[in-house]
Amino acid sequence: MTTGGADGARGSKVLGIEEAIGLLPAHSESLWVGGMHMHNVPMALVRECIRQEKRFGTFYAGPSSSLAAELLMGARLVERVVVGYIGFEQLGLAPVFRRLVEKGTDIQIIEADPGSMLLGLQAGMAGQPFAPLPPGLERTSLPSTSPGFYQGVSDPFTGALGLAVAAIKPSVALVHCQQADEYGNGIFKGSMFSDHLLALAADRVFMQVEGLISNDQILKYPLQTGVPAMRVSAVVPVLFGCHPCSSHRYYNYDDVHLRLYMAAASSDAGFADYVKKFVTGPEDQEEYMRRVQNQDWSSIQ
Amino acid sequence: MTTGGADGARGSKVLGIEEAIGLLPAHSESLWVGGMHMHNVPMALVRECIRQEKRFGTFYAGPSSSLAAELLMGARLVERVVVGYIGFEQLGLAPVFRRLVEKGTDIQIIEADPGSMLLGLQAGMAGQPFAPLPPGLERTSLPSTSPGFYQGVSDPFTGALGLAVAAIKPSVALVHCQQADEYGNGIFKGSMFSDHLLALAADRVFMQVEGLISNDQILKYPLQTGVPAMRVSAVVPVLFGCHPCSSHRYYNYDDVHLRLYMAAASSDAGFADYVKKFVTGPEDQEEYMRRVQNQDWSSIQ
Amino acid sequence: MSDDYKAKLRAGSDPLVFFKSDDELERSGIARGHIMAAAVSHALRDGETLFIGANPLIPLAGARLAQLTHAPNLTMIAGASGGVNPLLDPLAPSSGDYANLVAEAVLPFHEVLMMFMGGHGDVFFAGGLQIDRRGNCNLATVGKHDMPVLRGPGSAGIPWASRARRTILYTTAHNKRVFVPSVDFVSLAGWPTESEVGIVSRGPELVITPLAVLDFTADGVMRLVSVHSGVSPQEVADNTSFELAMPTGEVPTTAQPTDLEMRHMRTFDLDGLLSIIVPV
Amino acid sequence: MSDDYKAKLRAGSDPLVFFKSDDELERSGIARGHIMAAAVSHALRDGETLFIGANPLIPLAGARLAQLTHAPNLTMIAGASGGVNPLLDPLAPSSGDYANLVAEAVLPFHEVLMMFMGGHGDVFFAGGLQIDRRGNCNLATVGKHDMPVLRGPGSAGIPWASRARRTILYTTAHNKRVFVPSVDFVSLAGWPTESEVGIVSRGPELVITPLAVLDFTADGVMRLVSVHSGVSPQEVADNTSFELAMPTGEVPTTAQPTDLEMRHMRTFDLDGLLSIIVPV
Repeated sequence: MTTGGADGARGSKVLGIEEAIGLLPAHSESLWVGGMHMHNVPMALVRECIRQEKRFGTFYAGPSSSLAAELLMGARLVERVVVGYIGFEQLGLAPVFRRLVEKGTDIQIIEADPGSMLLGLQAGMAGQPFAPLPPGLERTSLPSTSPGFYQGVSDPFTGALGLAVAAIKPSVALVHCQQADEYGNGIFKGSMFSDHLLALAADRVFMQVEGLISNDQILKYPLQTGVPAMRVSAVVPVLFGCHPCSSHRYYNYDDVHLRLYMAAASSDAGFADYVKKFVTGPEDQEEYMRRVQNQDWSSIQ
Repeated sequence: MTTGGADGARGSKVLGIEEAIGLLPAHSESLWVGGMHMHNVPMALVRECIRQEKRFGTFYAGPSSSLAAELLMGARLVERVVVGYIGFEQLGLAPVFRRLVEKGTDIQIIEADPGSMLLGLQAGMAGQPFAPLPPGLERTSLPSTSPGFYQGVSDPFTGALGLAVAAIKPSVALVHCQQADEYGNGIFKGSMFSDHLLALAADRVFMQVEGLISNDQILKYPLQTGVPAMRVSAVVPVLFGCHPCSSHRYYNYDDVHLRLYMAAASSDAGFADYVKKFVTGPEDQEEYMRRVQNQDWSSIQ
Repeated sequence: MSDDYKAKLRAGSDPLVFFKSDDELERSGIARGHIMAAAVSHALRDGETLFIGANPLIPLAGARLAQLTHAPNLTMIAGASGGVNPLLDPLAPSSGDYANLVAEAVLPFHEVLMMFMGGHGDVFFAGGLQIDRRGNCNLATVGKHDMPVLRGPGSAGIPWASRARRTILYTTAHNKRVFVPSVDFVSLAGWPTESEVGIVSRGPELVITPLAVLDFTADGVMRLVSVHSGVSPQEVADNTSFELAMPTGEVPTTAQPTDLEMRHMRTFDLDGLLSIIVPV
Repeated sequence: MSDDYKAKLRAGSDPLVFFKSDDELERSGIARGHIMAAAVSHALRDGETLFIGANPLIPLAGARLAQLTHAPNLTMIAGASGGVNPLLDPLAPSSGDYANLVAEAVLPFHEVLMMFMGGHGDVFFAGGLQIDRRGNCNLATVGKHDMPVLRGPGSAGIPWASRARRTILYTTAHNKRVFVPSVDFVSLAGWPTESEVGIVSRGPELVITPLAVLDFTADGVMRLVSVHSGVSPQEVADNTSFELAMPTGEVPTTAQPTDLEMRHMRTFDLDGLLSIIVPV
């Protein structure tokens, strides 16, 4: 149930980025960030979470998380990470994730897989308590490595033994749509990845958009609405808000920036410098993009 | 895995209606017909199944089936029916279904509900053996009435008791898209109801369309493709093929015909006359539409 | 096939107009349908999310009326069609009607139902072939289940009513066959009886009929709230085959739709569908 | 932000070109990437459905090549993007690239993965940080799981490989760190060992590397099938830290792409990405 707006008028959900993330409590139970690999990741919202030091119990790194997982883990804002995939695909491995785990970290790592995570999310969306898994995982190391995530269950119809995961209902989802109206009807102009399902499942959805369109525009072709407004708590317009990730049909990922990030973040000091320069340093997105564009990495170890 | 076409050329799946339904064995394990209420129901394919006397073990009447269920049950081509909803919404109850059940029938009636059926279908699509249900059904008559359909299961994570249904993977699905290319890339120009999920879950999908479009047209806006070709066994262009049901954006349901059907089918003789005149009688869809249009119901009791 | 017939099909036809009399098409007055829709509207709160299933005229009209008056932030999902916040351009009799796609989003039906089962609904609308004094509803079979005297369509989405915060029942038929002491099949579970110790489920909150508005006592017994204009409490009692709890004092009359509400309803009920709902 | 920078981002950039040398950009010759893609193509059968995940260059190129030559009825799904039968306009290095949406359909990723888990895939492509002699793959951790010497990205979709009829492994790195006797973590289960009595699962069918094509014996042991042009069997052995089964007779050379195949690949590999895959 959402309300808003002056008496008699439908309330706009458009908020500034600081105000939107400011709605989150200091500590939320869980977080799932939309997009996949280096695509459609709402990075401006992620950076603002770090600026405001919002903490999360469980971070779902799936189906594939790149810079969002890196920054949140590096900033020590997450207590445990359910790992489907954390990396930069063809660009390489995730340096902060690597260093934390290889040197030992108090962040709890739950080794999982994106298929099971998405079945859990689907179950969470539909109110099912858990999701039985298809056969196939039994011979991998996953069930024995993560016995709390994967549990045995017997099929009540056949008696066959199998595995199951608990329903996943993230308390917070950050998603990126290319366009939305002020009420939160969001449009994916390219792939929707798993973000439609995520937006239907999560308790609270914060939506970053490249730009606003009118509600009239939404009404003209409702078949392309990928996220219905009823699921959205806030709409945050941010130009180039996915940078250095892509926003389908708007811009590609910035491989230069990403590679330089990966090089910098291979040391604790370099990561700290990167965060200072590109995350906590810039007072707003405009200043962030100015720094990106200057490409002055000399201050970073 | 589908093949077809001359060596070196991609095979067209476009078939005449007789040829397409002729691909079905005399008896299939199960059938799910797409559309909902009186909308997007591939009636021409259903009528052809009756003409060719194709038999089906289980018919899934959900989320809501109207004339398709009536004709298949009335023609005694189904052995058991899983009932989510069979009726004509605001037009009234289903006369054949009523008469069969109220007078006693050897068709097995499995009292179910569309929500559980769709969770079963979703599980079938994803290869899950069964679908746990959200809490809520326990106080209804459904679990005790249909103990084979609803089974108790205990949540392996919490130990809580609940209900579950087995995965549903129809061996045959009949669906209607407004448009498709010759390979079976189908477009829903209006609601897709549950047909996208159905097409992903079923073993074999037969698609009825209002008309063919080129593959180039599909490539121009792939975001609107509702059924990917890989899931489709045959594409059958039939003008007004959903009649007397609607085809979204093409034509509405024919309430005149449906009401006259409901009146006629309130007796065994009237139903037999209807079938003779409108199902087995017409040699093709053109002749069917001629008879519809003449509106001469005098031969029907 | 003639072009005329094609044109008729293409244009669509209003299935209710088919059996409408001239009298029924008279639109100037306030009909029972308008009173019921207004009662729905008054029962809704701003910001709520509504799931509306088959036979949607009354809840669709009521929800849209609420959006246009006191609840601009209300979300309604038009069942089968998947249309979210349809403008009712125009109000159409089938839940799966293409008219419901003049809307803000169109969701696949399985997602609509799964979202509802997932607990995303504030308000759910339901009805039944039978409705009993504890709010149980039956859409399956009247009489014995294996050899019923009336085979209904099946339970549709209503078994999941308890997944919504509150359920509003509505019916266009207020008579003794519908309002029975105890349903023969529970498609939707009402208020727990005294014997169901420990069950904390709530039953439906409100019942809106062509004669009256009813709710439930704290003990879960159906209670008359108000009678529509021109209907006496006795008429309601005569058409209900169990004893209703009564309000204290005189039974009030259900609020008549205001001129503004009637104007709003006429903007979307272009075919006068709300005018032809008569008590049966 | 300058318009120049905006334009650069809007136009997109090829992340591999960034580190390309002039030499690598030379396109005239047949590179290892072309041989690998052609080997993929030759392994595919008309009418099959393929699921392709992260780091998709080789399988995407091979599958498209197959469509353009001997397998016009092949369906390929470009992993993250959800693109079904992308034209590779052009071939792009990230599986989630917008370029993959010049396609016949775009499915939400969760449906892609669920369809695959549901058994709709004929062929699945996978790889690993480690691949062992029974075809087990590891994408999680090298060394002890709780304090690894190398933390990989995680298992991605590969634990579900057995849901496809057959699995083809590919890697752009053929060296002793990748080809190990036994993986430290099983992300994808290979052929059963002698001790796994009663397990009927099949392991991967084929392994395509920058040096060679390999398959598995009936006992489930990795076997050399052919070496690429310019590669000796000894070079393969030197870069594999376990003993490979060997074919009977002389080790053949992997088929070089034909002129026609090279022409096809150049129509979609506009950035010459296949030319810069070199053995590491």
